[in-house]
Amino acid sequence: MDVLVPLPVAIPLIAAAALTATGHFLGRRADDLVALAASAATMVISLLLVFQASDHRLAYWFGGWRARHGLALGISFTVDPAAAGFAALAATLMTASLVFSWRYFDEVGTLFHVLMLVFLAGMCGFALSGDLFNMFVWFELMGAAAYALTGYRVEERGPLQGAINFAVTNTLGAYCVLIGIALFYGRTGALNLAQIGNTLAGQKPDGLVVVAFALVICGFLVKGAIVPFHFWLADAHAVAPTPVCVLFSGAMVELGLYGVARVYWTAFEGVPGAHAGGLTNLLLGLGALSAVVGGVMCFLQRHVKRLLAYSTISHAGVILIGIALLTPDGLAGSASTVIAHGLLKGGLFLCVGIVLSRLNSVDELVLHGHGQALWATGTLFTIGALGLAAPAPFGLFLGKSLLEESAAEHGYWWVAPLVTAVTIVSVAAILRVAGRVFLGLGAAEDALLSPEPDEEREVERDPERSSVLMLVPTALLILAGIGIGLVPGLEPHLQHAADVFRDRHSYVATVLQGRIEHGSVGSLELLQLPAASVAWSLVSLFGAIGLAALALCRHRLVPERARRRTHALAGGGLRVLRSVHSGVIGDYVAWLTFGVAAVGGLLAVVLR
Amino acid sequence: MSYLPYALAVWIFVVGLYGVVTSRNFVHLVVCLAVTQSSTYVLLLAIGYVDRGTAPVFADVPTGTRAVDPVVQALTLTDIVVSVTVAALLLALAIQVQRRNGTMNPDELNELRG
Amino acid sequence: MTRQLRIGLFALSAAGLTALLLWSVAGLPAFGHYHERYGTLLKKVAVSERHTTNVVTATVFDYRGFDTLGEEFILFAAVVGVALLLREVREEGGHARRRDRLVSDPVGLVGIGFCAALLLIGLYVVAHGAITPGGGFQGGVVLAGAFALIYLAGDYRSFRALTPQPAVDFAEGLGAGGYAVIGVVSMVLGSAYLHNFGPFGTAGTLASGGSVPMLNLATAVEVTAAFVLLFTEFLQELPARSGES
Amino acid sequence: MIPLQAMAMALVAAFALAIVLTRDLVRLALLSSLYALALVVLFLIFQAPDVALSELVVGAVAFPLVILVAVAVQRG
Repeated sequence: MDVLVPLPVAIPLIAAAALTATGHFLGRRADDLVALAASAATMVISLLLVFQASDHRLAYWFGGWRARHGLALGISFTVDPAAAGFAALAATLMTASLVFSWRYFDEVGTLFHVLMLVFLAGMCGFALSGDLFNMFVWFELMGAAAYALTGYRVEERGPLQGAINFAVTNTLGAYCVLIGIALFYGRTGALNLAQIGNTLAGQKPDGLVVVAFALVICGFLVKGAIVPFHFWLADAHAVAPTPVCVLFSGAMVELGLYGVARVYWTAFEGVPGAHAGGLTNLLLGLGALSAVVGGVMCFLQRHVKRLLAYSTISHAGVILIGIALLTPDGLAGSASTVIAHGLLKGGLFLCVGIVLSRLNSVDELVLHGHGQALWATGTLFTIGALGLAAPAPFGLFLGKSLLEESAAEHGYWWVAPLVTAVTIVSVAAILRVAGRVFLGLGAAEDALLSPEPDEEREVERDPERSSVLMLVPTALLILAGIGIGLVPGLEPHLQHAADVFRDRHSYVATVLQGRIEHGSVGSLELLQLPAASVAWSLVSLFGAIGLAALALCRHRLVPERARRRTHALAGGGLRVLRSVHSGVIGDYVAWLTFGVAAVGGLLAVVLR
Repeated sequence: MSYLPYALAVWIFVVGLYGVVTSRNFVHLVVCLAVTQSSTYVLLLAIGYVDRGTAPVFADVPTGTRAVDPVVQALTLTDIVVSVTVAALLLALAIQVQRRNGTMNPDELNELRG
Repeated sequence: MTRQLRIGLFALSAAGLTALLLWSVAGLPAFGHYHERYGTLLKKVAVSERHTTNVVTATVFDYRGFDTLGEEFILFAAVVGVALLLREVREEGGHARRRDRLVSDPVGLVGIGFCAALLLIGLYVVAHGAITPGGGFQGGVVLAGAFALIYLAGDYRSFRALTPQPAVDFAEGLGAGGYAVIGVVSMVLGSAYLHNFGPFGTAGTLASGGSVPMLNLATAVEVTAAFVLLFTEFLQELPARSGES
Repeated sequence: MIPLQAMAMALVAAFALAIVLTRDLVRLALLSSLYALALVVLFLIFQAPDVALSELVVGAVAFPLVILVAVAVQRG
């Protein structure tokens, strides 16, 4: 079965190369088919790997260079359920997105498929790799494909520099990672994660180790869209074609956070010792800040793709909170959130794609009431939004409850109300869009929302286009996202995956000593519904619906004076927040520098 | 002398960042980004350097001769390819921006505000 | 944010970042005193195990050959991306295509001479990658430079005739795909992906190193095609100048 | 050896600064080529001939040419 391990990378890459070589001789549908087949094969193999790895962790040495006397000579893929699961999630979203593209683009060149496949290989490689420099290589491959895809067939004329902002900030993030790698290599003489971890374990963290770790995680946090590294995300989403946005929001951002967790638990876990609580506080702070900033900015958008992008930032913050707790339950909660959010957000973006292709706009106010004919899309969009509100036991509920419980257990009582509050705000924004576009509720003017440049369409869309091939993947993603929490045995499997993920000693034993350690999943009991979590989930569900209704009908519901009062209170803060998101790359890089310096400085304080 | 090459890498990194932050032209910005990346070449090669060592090429010298670290050189080779590809992609994007908006000054493009 | 504010924020942060970075590099072994295990081990074993006298090449194409697969595809993706972005704009805008420039014959002849020399140098650099410094990447760029020189020597039509788009795309796919497929061949032979299946030959000769020369060749094809494509795409962006036919 | 190293490093540091401060784009292409040449010398001193060769063909020749094209496009 080990033979499967390199395939999630090899299949899409070979298919991409073959498409490039023969693209001039094949028709459009042949391209579609090859790309779809490669992506589906990757999905199936990754899923097989998840099951394979749930029994024991696999270490696969490329070139057959097994570790000698505990020293790695080559590069390994280290497959555990989390790694294979990430590859499977990326391949699933890619497959859905390619099916969707079948009818979405009027004409699409071979090169689009080629880049999509390379992008997929990059994501799979990053998830599976057990070598720090190799992670950097896949990180860059992901990036190179993503930057080009962002600039492809731009759906709006104006803000093309979003693609440049994306490329520049992420490239700088990658350089930070690389400098961190160089520092680690200078200290340990190793690039393999297990070996770095083995060498560093038990050492008192000095400047080199602290700063190297800070640089690596900051680089990954750029990809993970964590405040203050998040600016590029909304810009890139505003520009990128909708099928590409599915992968950005559903898999790529989460892979950045996965990178942080992976590097911490393999290379760095043995270092902080008693100071791990300091690291928790730092990451919790970053996660909470992202959750809040993402949620508020989300509420202020009228460009629906940007709105969903800010919602992704908010959820990325929540996922980071789960990682930051450094507990098995927190990690399992994050993993569950990643899966459910990836599927739901992917489905929501596909809904927006359908709206764009039928109604020629993604502006909430322009679209006011125009979506009433698209009842199927509207229903799916609303269901997807409600799934994000984490109603027990659907959608994000499992993840949210796991990480809230774990946080409460460790004395972070504020996590549950905070996560619930930001969920209310970001979901309310999506529901507001649903109400306005598909039901025609509220007014067609809203002074609260960020102004958007006049729209000028690239391509006139065909409102009569048959949308079955677009609706099917959308529906599948959203229903899968909603129902994921009901899968029997998911919770114990997630907890087992989290335990395996956190076990550095067994990781080292498998990678460097070649020992196979079997683990087993606990009993497959039915989903637990703890009372506190259910209560919070009801609050977030009804809070979101209520806030959306308030946003749509505040002219009728709230007296004039109260509205003006609120505006006076909050207006200044919102103005500052908006102006910080300036769309200018120089500002973003200044913030990035600030973020790296701040994270590095704080880490130095808490770890020493 | 013993830490100067590392300090050089830090200097290049920060100077390159300054260029990116203050740039008024995308072409200039891309070059500054490449400068930033070149700091990583210098850092990697400086780390692997061994006093009085030869290059790790044993064509004319016997195996076992004191030589510098080969791994950092392999990493730097990859790094250089990454640098030029990202730069080329960015320049292609910049050309598109120029065609659509008629400017390459990042500060003049702020349609993504808020 | 105003420009002053931005520079202020950056200055403050950069000061902190510089301090952090200097603090961290102070923990490195002093310059010239590096002796860590990975590189030391490779220097010791590479020549005897793989018969490649250039240990860097052995690292690039064998021990860490999987990194190079990724690197190949980064180049591949970026060039495909450039083609995707620029071809689209050209087709859409339909602006004037590049025309021949008028260059006197002597200049052209000198250019052709240089071009032949570059081709030879490029092939030499590619072929000797496993023995002396150089290899598929460096040689590939030189080879692509030879093609570009044909353009600079003044004959855009010959440049395009020598590098028709489908052929270059084909070579690009072939090189990158070839690297990935050689890896699969190892698997078919029953070992790990990218396992060097030999024969290793005699150290110091051109064919030494098992699959290393093959991967090297695939890289050379990919890089040559990639840079030719890159030059082609960018050169076509040049605005047509007055005085041209 | 030491003076040579110091000289190459000083050159690299100076060219990096010059690139960042240059606003003229044609001069920028030239400077980036010179910067790459200085790096080539430094890499040779660091005993990295493979890397030096790469930097020579990519950094000193190919990249500046692409920059020149981008500059020409911008000037229309």
